[in-house]
Amino acid sequence: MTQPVLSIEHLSIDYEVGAGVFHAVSDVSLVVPPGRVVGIVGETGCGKSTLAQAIPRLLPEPPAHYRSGKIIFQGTDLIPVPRGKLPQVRGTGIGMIFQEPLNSLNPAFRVFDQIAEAIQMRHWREEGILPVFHPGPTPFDYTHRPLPEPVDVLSRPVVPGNAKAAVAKKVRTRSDFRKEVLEYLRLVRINDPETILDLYPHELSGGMRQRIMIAMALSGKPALLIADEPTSALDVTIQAQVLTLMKELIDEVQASILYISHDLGVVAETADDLGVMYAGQLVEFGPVAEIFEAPRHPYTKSLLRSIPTRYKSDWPMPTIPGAVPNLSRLPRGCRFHPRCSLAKPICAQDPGPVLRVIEARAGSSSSHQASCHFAEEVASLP
Amino acid sequence: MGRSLEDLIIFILKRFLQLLPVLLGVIVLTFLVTHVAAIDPCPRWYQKASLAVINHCKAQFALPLWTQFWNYFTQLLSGNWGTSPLGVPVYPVISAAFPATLELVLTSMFLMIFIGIPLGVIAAQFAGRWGDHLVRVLYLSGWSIPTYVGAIIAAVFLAPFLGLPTSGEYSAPPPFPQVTHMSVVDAIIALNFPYTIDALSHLILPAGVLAFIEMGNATRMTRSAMLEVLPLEYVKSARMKGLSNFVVLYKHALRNALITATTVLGVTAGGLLAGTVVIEEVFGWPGIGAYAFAVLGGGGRPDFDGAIAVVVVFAIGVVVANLIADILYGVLDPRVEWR
Amino acid sequence: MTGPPLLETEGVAKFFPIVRTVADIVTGRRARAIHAVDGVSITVRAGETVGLIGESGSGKTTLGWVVARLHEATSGAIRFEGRDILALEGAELRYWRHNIQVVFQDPVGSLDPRLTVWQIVGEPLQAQNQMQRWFAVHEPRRIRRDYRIASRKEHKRLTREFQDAVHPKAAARRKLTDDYHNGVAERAKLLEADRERWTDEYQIAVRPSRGGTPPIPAAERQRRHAELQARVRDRTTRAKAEEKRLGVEYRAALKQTSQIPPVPPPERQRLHDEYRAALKRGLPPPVIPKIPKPPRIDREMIRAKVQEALPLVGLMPEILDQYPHEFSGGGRQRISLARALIVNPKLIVLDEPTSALDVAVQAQILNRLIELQRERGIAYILITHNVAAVRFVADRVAVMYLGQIVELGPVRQVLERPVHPYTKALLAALPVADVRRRRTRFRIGGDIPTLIDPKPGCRFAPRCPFVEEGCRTTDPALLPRPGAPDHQVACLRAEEVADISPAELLETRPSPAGSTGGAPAAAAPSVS
Amino acid sequence: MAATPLKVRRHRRGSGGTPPRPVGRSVWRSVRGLYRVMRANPLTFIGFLLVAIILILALIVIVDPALIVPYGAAQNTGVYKQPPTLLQWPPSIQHPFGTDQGGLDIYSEVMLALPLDLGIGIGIAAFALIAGGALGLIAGFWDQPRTLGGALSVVIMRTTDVFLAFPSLVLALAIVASIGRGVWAAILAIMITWWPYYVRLVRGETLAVKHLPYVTAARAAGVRDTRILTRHVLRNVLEPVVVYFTLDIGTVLVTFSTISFVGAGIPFPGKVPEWGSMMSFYQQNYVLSTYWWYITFPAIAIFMSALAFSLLGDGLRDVLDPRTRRALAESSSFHEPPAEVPQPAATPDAAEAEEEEIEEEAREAGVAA
Repeated sequence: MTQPVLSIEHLSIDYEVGAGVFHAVSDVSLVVPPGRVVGIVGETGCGKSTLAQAIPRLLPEPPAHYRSGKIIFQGTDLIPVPRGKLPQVRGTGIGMIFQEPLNSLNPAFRVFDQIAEAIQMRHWREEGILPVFHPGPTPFDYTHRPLPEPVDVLSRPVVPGNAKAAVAKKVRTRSDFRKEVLEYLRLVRINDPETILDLYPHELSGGMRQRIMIAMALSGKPALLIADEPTSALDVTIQAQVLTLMKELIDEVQASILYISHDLGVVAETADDLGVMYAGQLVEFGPVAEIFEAPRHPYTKSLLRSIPTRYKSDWPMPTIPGAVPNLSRLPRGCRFHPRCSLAKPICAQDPGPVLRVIEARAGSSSSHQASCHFAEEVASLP
Repeated sequence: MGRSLEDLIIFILKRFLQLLPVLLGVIVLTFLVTHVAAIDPCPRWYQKASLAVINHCKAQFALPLWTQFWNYFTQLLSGNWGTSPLGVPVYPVISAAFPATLELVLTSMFLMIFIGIPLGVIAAQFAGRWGDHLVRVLYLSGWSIPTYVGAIIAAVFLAPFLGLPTSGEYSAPPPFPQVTHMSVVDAIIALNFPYTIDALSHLILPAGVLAFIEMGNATRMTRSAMLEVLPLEYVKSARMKGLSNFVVLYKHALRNALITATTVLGVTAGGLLAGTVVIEEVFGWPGIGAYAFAVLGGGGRPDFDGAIAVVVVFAIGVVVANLIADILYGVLDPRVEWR
Repeated sequence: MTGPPLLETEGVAKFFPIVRTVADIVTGRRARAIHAVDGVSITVRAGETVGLIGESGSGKTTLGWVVARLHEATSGAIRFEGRDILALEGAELRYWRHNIQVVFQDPVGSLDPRLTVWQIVGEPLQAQNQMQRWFAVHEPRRIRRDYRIASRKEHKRLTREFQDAVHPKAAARRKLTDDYHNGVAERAKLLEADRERWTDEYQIAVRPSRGGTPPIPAAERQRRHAELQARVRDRTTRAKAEEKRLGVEYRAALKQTSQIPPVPPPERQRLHDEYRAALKRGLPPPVIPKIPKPPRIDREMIRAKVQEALPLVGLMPEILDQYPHEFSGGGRQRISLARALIVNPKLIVLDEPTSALDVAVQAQILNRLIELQRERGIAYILITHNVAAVRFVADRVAVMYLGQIVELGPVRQVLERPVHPYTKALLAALPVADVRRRRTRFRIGGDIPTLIDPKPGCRFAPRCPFVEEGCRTTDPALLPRPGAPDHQVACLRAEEVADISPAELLETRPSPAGSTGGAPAAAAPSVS
Repeated sequence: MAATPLKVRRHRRGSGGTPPRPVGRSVWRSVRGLYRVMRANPLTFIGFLLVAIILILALIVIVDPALIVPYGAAQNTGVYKQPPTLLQWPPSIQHPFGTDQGGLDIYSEVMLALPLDLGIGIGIAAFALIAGGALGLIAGFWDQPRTLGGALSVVIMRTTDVFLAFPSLVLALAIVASIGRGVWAAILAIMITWWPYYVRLVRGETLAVKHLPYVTAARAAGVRDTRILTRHVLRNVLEPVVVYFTLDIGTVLVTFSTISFVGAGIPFPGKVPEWGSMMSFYQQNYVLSTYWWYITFPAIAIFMSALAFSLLGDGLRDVLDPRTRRALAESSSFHEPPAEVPQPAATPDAAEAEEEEIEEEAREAGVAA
């Protein structure tokens, strides 16, 4: 049994703003096992982005407030880590791909400088020039899934905290960095990396920028990669290109990935396990195939049903009545019950079982859970 | 993409071309103010001069407007900027005074950049908290103190306390030739160490006061530009590389914030130049500001030709500062195409 | 759906000029332009929905704005109910605007944050009330003015006729000259038409028909091209000869006219009297319709009307005094829709009405759109990049790429049996919520290129997997497919690629999620 | 400053068919709102208080100076209501700011100067706001090249550039020098140099607003240009301009006093005292390290009034500028929640049952079942 790269336990995050308290994330538990892709889907404002940014502690902390729970990364809880130590986790521990390719690259620096900077940070940490985040009691097992064809840049040297002196400090020239950056650009299938290197982000198209963002995140060789809607802002054909690239990289890189998206189609194509979020809660979690075949939460079911594949003659399209509740005034009981067609009186009183996802094992039925009183009935409905 | 060296040259040339109509406008406006709007100016301008001079002046004003403008315009362009009522030619005086003012302004700009901008970053970093409030009170105070009050406080109360001199460029006339008319530079050229220190000690107080008073713009601009930049995703993605907070703030965020902040340079230059009028007078600095105070101020020695020259020189100074800001913006922001 | 065309565009183009700077003029760089929309012809009938689908930079939004007269077209013609709307200006344009309304993409930006719901929704009502009052006053005036202009024309015509009658020789000479010039122009037109027809014929001919006939070999193709060129050359020579003949005939006829005798004085007098009488009779006076001037609409009436309109889009009438920021994205888009509906337009341009919304809300809005169309017979132009929305709402769909329509046809035909490679790519690119069919590779590479002064040739050629040499040089025309006249495609190899399904642009593999976690997937493609 | 959050709440509550709340509660809410704003932005609040105090003092001096000016009420007649008995005396209980050699009570002089200085500051800034604002609106709204409006716009902007090239103090001095000394000359001089900033600002804002979708929507509805200008553009441009105006009052005050100080303004001692000329007079005629109170108190008066407006304006800018607002929200739990969280509804009311809340929510969302 391998230790999960990331396990979130009962995490609750509030935003305390002038007008009140917004429960952005409530009691979410989930596990990212090594080498697996965990997808999270949900509508706007369901807390998925908050969750993504909460893991590397990117949320600005006065309005955001970690009310309870743990974010255990490689065996260590990140919430009590002081701010000054967070850079040790970021980059080499957790990498992140952002949604807006327009904004996620610094407009004032060339592509080369931005990627080289990330590589530099990794080298310094590997060589012990900068402190390394203590990886925790059990080192992560990188041989979980054999590489189909080992790629040189990705053979990540494991640097335990006490082996600093073992690595020789090496002086790197600009051309060394150039070589390394080029390798990463080739990794993300950029055709003409030598030219791209010296360009500024605004001279590149959205798809190209997102590839560079991916290269940048990978160049830190993170153990966990968080992809926050990496393709949502792109055009359809470009999205397909980046999506297939992501999937190829998933196979090559072997990093564990947390993949956030609002698009069911996208997660269906990428994720191994899937979590569905609604109004700050994780309402269903399980292997992606099972969720698509037999959803156990009414919300997931109606979400799947409202994927529009109809013509005008099939009017009307099925919808979920009502609107997503305001996160500062959540309904009592199950948060979905005011919109649920299967709601019974108990749903307005009792929120239903909270998911206790410790480890989702592929194929085992116990790993598919839903936070609904009538999960079994929902699954058996047509 | 339009950012080669030739493009840069074209870019700068173009900015120069765009300058010309503004310069012409400056000259015309100065003419309007000094010739057309003036109500019986001769006795006032030439208070202490002889009757012959006043009559000559009156005759000049009696000429048709076009002739007046032509005379004025050709005089300006030819470098013959007239003489003061006491018979001193204006041009040499101004050309000697200009470097001194430049030295003062550049020094205070230097102080402003190296103190004001980091203060702006600090304010943005602690936005809404005490660090921010402190910085804001500081720059708003500078903003709210009239220059002369600042200068007087510094000269009368602060200077004795710090043991700094409050008048002139040097304590004693320098034994070396004043090549550039910039006190510190001249001393350095002459390799005269004690005089360098002496010149610096004379320079620091006026430059410091000027910088403190005009710092508001730079700090505020930096602060609001930083506030705009900090929530952007590229700052988060820089954090996600594992960079320290300092690098994220001063390399990634400030680099972009500065692009916006350069636009303030032009405005600041105007403020600094205007500030020299009072500062140089109070600190006895032999620059254009003091000259302007003398020829324009109510209690000084009125000097018609000198007044025109001073106003035009100040305006050109601001225009050139704006030009530099504009070019700097183009150079700093890679998104600007040099075309 | 059939019916008279409500809106017709003909070769509409919109270029955004890139401002020539001083340096450009000095360095002699010529003026460049962004070709946002480049020669689009499309028809919308009453009560139908035409979907415009394409990615960013396809010009779909620009086209929508041009049609609604929010951008000025660079060239081309737009007719609304048979009337040229590009000629409308000022108040006439503002009056006409009640016919077409627009729902904008950005649910936040399209509502003025400082106005309440009733003010926002009531704004078109108030403006159009003003315009109706203007129309009531100005329409009779316009008719009278037109009558005056027509009378003046009639006066001129009668004078000319009279002069021709009294000076038969001059009249004859002028008529001969006119005929000659007309004849030359007409022949030039015929020549141009022939040339165009043959080029089209050539294009269709080189494009082999469906049903398995092998593609035409290159040699044959070249032969046909040469044939075409010879034919055109031949035709041009013939046209030149004919022109010469016309000239000879014209000069001969001109000589003949000298024999025409002048009109005798009594006859002259009679003609003059007749002319006088005709002038006096003049044109029949126009019927000036009595247009009732509607009363000025006041605050209460606007509120009442808005209150009536809100339930149409699924909003509660009580929200009259709320501000836009109090609504979610879906609510704001409903307000936008109410604003468009309130003046009873015949056509609504829906510019990405649901792109900013979540799936569930999107479905609610789309349902409502169709319901409204059924109730009121409004026509829609639905501009979107969302295939699902177009599929559900549209009757016909036009696929746009870089300012041009590449495929146009009934929605089922285009989406189920797409012909143009770009349409196929677009459909293949959609992520499918099917866990068992995961895609590994997408065969459309490259980025969407710039629209600044595009080169000739098919604009999709640089990315097209089926590209061949001719595609890079010849502009494909939007031509109907054989056997399906309402399905038009702009592709030189349309019939060759027609049977390739979109899925063939992908490679799929079985889901690894179904298998146990450790198994390696199919070998990933090599790096670079 | 308190306006934004309060406005939001009022509209929310007064709508959607919910019955109006009791007055007491709304007062309590505004007090709480004020407190929140103050806590989040104490500097702005201090600025607000200072401005209020200064305005009230000025008003008192205008209405009846005798209320707070013991020694100078009838000064312009040359007769003191109560002439000071001590000459050249440092601050004391009778003369909190001291007296000068000529027998003037400095406290009274400083107070008497308040309405004039304040009036000049506000008046000149207001003139610049109106003149520059109007030109900026025109230049920004009708800027299509090759039209009459476009040509006008170019002329306006070039003229503005020329005026902006002069440091306002220097041009003002030149004007004063050419038309003579005096309060009107000084006022005119600043007026002429002050408006170009507003042209720039308003034009920039107008250009930004003009291309927003709601303006296009109004055009599509057939609304005429002039009405779009007043109804949509002007309203949305006003806010940043008024903020700048507040900030500017302080700057005008300081510049005017500088002009006076340089000797181009109002002569002192004369009919009406003015801070700048007071200081100029004392500075030229006395040794300030000995008679420090001559100059200290007028200086403090200028400083405090300028600072008050600057604090208020600078703070308002932060509150109203959406760009800085977002950053502030993230760093100081102010106003707006981060992007992901939906707009805050009203403060949750503990008294109301949650079910009711949900119903109201649905009503507010305006979605019919």
